Amino acid sequence: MSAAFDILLCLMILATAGIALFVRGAFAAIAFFIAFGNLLGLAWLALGAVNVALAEIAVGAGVTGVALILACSRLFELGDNLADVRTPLASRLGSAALCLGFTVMLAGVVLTIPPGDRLSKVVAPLLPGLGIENPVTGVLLAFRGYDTLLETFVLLGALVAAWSLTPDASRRLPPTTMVMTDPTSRIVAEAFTRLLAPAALIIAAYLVWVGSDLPGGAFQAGAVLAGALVVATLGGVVVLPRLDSLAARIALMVGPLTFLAIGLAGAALGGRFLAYPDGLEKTLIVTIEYALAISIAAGLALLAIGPPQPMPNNARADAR
Amino acid sequence: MLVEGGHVFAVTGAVLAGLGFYSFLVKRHPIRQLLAANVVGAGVFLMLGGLGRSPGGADPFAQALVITGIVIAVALSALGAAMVVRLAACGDKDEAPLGEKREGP
Amino acid sequence: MTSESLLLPAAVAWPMLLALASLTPGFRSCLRAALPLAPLPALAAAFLAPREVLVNAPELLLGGGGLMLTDAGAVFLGAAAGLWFCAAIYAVRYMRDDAHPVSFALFWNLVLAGNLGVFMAADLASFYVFFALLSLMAYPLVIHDRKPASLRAGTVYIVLAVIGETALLVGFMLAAHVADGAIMIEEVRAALTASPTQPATLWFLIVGFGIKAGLMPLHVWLPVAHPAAPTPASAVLSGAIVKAGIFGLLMFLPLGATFEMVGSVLAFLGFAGLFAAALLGLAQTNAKTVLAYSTVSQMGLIVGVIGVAQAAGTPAASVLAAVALYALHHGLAKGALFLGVGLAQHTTGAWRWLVVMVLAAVALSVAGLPLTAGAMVKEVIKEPAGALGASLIGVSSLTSGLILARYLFVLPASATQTRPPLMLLAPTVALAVAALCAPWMVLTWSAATIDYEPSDLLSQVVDAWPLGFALILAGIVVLLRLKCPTLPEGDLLFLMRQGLLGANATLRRVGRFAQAMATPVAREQRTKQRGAAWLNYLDSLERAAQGQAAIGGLLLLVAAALGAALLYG
Amino acid sequence: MSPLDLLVATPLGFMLAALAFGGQGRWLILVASPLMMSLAVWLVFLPPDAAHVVGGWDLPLGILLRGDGVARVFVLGAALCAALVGLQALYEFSPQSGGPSARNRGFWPLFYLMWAGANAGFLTTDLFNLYVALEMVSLAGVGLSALGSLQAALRYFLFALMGSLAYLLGVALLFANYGTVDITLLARTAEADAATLMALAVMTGGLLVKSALFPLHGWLPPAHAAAPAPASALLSAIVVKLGFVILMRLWFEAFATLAAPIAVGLLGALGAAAVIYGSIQAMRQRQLKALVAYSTVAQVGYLFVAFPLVAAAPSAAWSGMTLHAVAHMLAKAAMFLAAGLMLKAAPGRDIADLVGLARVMPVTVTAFALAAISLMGLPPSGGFAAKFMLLDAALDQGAYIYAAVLLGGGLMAAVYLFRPIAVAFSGAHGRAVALKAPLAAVAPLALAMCAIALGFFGVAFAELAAIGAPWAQGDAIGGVP
Repeated sequence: MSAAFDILLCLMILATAGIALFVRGAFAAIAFFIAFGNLLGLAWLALGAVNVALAEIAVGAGVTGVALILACSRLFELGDNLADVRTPLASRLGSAALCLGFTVMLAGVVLTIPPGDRLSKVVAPLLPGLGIENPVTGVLLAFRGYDTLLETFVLLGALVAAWSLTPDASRRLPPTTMVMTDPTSRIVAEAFTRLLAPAALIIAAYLVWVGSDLPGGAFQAGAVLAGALVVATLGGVVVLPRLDSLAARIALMVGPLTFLAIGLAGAALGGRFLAYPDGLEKTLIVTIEYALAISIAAGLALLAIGPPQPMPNNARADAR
Repeated sequence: MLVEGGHVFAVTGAVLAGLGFYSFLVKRHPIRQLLAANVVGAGVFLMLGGLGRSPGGADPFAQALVITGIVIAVALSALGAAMVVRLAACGDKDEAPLGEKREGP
Repeated sequence: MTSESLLLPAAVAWPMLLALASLTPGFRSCLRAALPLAPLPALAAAFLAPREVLVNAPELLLGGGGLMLTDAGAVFLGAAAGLWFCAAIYAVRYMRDDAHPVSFALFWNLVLAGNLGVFMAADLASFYVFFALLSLMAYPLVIHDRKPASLRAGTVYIVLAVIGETALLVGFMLAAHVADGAIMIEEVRAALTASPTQPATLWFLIVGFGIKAGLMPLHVWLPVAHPAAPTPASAVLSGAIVKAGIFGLLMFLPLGATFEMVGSVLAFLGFAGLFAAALLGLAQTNAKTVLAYSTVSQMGLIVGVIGVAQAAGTPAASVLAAVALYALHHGLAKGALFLGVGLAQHTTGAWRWLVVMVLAAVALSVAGLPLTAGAMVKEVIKEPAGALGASLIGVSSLTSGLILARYLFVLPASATQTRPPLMLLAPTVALAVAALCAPWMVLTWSAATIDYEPSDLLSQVVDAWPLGFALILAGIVVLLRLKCPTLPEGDLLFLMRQGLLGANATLRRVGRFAQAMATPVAREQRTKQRGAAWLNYLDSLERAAQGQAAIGGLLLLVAAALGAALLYG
Repeated sequence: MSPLDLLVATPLGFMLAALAFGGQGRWLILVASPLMMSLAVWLVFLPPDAAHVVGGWDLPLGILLRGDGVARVFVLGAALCAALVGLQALYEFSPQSGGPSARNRGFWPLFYLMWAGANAGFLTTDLFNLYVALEMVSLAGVGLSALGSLQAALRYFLFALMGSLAYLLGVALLFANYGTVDITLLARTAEADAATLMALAVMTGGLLVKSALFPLHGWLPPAHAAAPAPASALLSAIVVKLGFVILMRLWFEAFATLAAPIAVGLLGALGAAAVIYGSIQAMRQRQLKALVAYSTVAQVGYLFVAFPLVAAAPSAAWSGMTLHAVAHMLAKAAMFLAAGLMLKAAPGRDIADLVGLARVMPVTVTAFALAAISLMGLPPSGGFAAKFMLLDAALDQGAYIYAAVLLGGGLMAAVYLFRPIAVAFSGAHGRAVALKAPLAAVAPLALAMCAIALGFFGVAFAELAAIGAPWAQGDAIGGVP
């Protein structure tokens, strides 16, 4: 039964992926990509990885989807209709042969590896020492805390890189000038946001809190908050701050800074870099998670919305 | 035997990676290529998850790697999208192109 | 380690220090004044430093090597240091109005350090490093005045220098290989002597050193580069730097073992250069170019002797001492003659006659006038040169005499100044005196290795008939006001350029003819396309590598190839 | 506290500080440069077996940081480059420079991010941690090259993305197969099964993109040619080297027993092709920065020519290979900085526009020429010492083809690098205008001098690079599957 479900799910995943990759229209492609992300989330649930499922749906499908949709609509506005240049048949055939060979080899190799849980036996005995029960949180914030620390800086760096593309003229603008113009949908979005925002805040706080014991955690919470922020911005309820405003800077930096400071404090107190002092593990981990959730929310929202766009000429005239 | 473990998902991941690669090769628009890269990434993650599956649940270590990977992927995708939009908006012209004469301080 | 042996590192470190100092702004005012100080430690080392004592710093370069002064090295070192010293004093005055004093001082000192280091290096790595320092840092000196002609000369120079460096590197690596990884020069030479199956190594070494020593036909850079440099730099280029090539040959060729092929080719090239260069030089109008050809000719003599010795398996000791003595005389004399060119520019009237007399005395010595140092060194070097070599050397007095007469004849004149500046006169005369005296002093010191028995005066005078003949010829030319034919500088180079231009024109003519025969337009386009076809191919290759398909496709292909290799390897 | 942690944590702290201070953040480099240099020197003088796991979590769960010889020399080289390039950038990205302020501010956080990422990558033995470090460096690289040309940056981005994914695929296969991604553990357990071989192949493919080996170099020339000088310097010096270091760790440590001679030979052949192809393209370039960029393609080739030599007899070739990488780091950074200054003074971007530049900016042209000496492999320079060691190894093994490539590459480098120098020295009446920033030439000159000085310390360098080298543990590398 469950096997049949798995196979069906996988077929659906492949189908949505195929459509997302090869459908002609760009918007349709992204819509199917989001559907593909949600199905992947289901797959992760089927694999028993609730943490990843949450992250995949919120971050992988949600935030990436929003970023791509916004990018597409901006490209349309700029006159780029995302038309697909047909590659020559020979090149397509060659690519197909190459990729088919690659897929067959990869699938064959994958089948030689017996599936199995390799490290939970190593992880489990260490968790009581940390005072938390969710092994994934333990890996993310303790055993592989170094990876996670560096990864938060990747997020921050991506944001800086994206924003340094902005021309100076539009730097004074808030991150997006794109607000829904259709009055009806705008009212809907506004009303939706007013309901959603508090709920999202609560859900996020809860996700972080339970993250230490149950599935959840900083990334998932950050993604939920980011989603709320994006919707609110598109609805015109919230105006995201400029990157060089104090609020934005604090929100973006509090997570990495807290993480780095606690890591260095561990080293300064005689332990190792990123080692938590005895007894304080859970407190410190939860502190880091809340700080990270704020920064991730701000970072993902700003990334998804994209840097401020130079206004087209007619829009600039309207603004006057 | 094939079905008991996570092989179904792992093989699906492998096929996704292949599909994504093919799409990356034949699609010329950078947004579509970004999409393709995301599918390849998702395929790799699914492979990792599928091969980390056991009757008792999924390998927490693999889960953590995947979460880290997803966040990096979204950061890169958003940066890529921003670059494509900016390129379409302004062409390849920076405000102070290289080679332009500037007076030093 | 005694304090005297510290003179060796000091001899190279001190000029490098001065070079560094020339970069500091506060030092600019006394840049030129400090030039003569640079070779002083080396001069002291040539006289005082203990021989055959290794001074090393194991941390530097490849480790295990160091500096060591041999007897022959000391002669070369002393000659070079003396020449550099005089040329530096000369440069203080001569370069007074120079536009780039910093660059002159910097590269002067660096080349000096390299030149001195070559004569003291005990291992391959330091020898190579000093040699390269010498070769490469001389480039800025060649192009110092930045005139188009100098830049062209510099390009020829640097191209040949880099080719020479590469050949030398290969030669050294192969030699070290033959010597089982030993890098001390003595061990390497011993290994080369013992293994007669390594002529390839020798050829690389000969090309590398031959370029520096102006061995025909690798000499093309010399007649263009030496005249291009400022006069004091020309003096050291021709007097001291060229000797580095000779010294290299002496150090690395397995003298004492019999390599007939290598030796004969060297001897042939050397003696051919001895005459050919002198004759080519006769057709020059620039005094410095004439001197440069004379240098090629004289170096040909030395290489010829080395070649004969190599072919005959003459023991190294006798060759070393004789060649060192000859090189000492030639270096000092050629330095004096080069400095004389600049001096003559500043002199008229009676002073000019005096200067010309001094230079003529030096020139006669180089040509081998009996009783002079020049005749003595020729006599000494005839010993290892064999019978044929000895007679060739004897006859070469004719060409040497002619080319130096040509030099005196084309010396530039000055219209303004009558009295030469002391700072120019003194070093020239000092070098001239040193050229005439120093070989005798060295002869008395090294009596153990050189047995020089002066023959009686009459036979000496009789033996000097070619020189007399040369003087008579020169006299006839002057009296009848005959004109020498003129040739462009850099003989072979010029021929090569002309040849290429000619070939190009001919090809074009042939092409045009072919076009005329065929249907005009289509053919023309096709030839054009075909001519640039491989360039177009490179362009499309690069476009493909940068293209979208390359991003994933090439990656997969490379990975697949690697995978296959891993699987079946 | 250990430099193994601080070398990563400190630049990350500076990144945050640069963001916090905004426009004034650029002055932080004056503190960061000496601080990072002293940390790098501290690392060099650590005891030979310096290593620890982050946070005290043991393998296979945790991440092992290790200061072996390779890490030491590369961290030190990167610190020298980044410190001096940073000082140059202080001038290049000042508000007075006239660039857009977003660009001027964006540079600094990305600069520190790249520095941290590079150090993290050099020091870690964890393949997934290396993935994160690789992404830090690539992301910063894309961001920096976007400061010059978006088109080129986008192409670089797509290349880097594919390279990362290929690498990640390999990491996933390895983890699934062995339950660990630590190099030291893999070295003990690796077997020649299909999964491992495929992982090694795709990871190598991905990393070859990152290290710009022909024919996967397509992203490099446009990105380098268009980026501002300090960014090009960092791309050539640091970004390319990180990929290479990971490849070294994979082929000579983790999977040393699987590295079949024919596979290593394939890498060597690609390297030889890169030397020839890059040199020919460099000769054909009309623009100065494009020439320097193609020279990087050629120089990267040398690193891979050394692969088969190391695999056959590591001890000599190993030091030659690492020394070449570090010497290229310093010399190429110097050359890009010098070229940037020269182009600012010259009327155009072509080599022909450099006429008379030596008169106007002698120090800068000298720095360019010194860097060229090291790149050509002429003595006395780091490039020469490296070539000497590699050539020695090649002749020792009878690999005459590689020896010929090494020598021929040097000659070709002399040809293409001599061209701009000759033009700069020629002509009295160029249209170049002197920059009003005399101190700007200090950084390229210092870097070039370091590249030259490296040649004098070949032995000391070889000893440093051999600390904890995999072949020093008594096992021969390669050959035996």
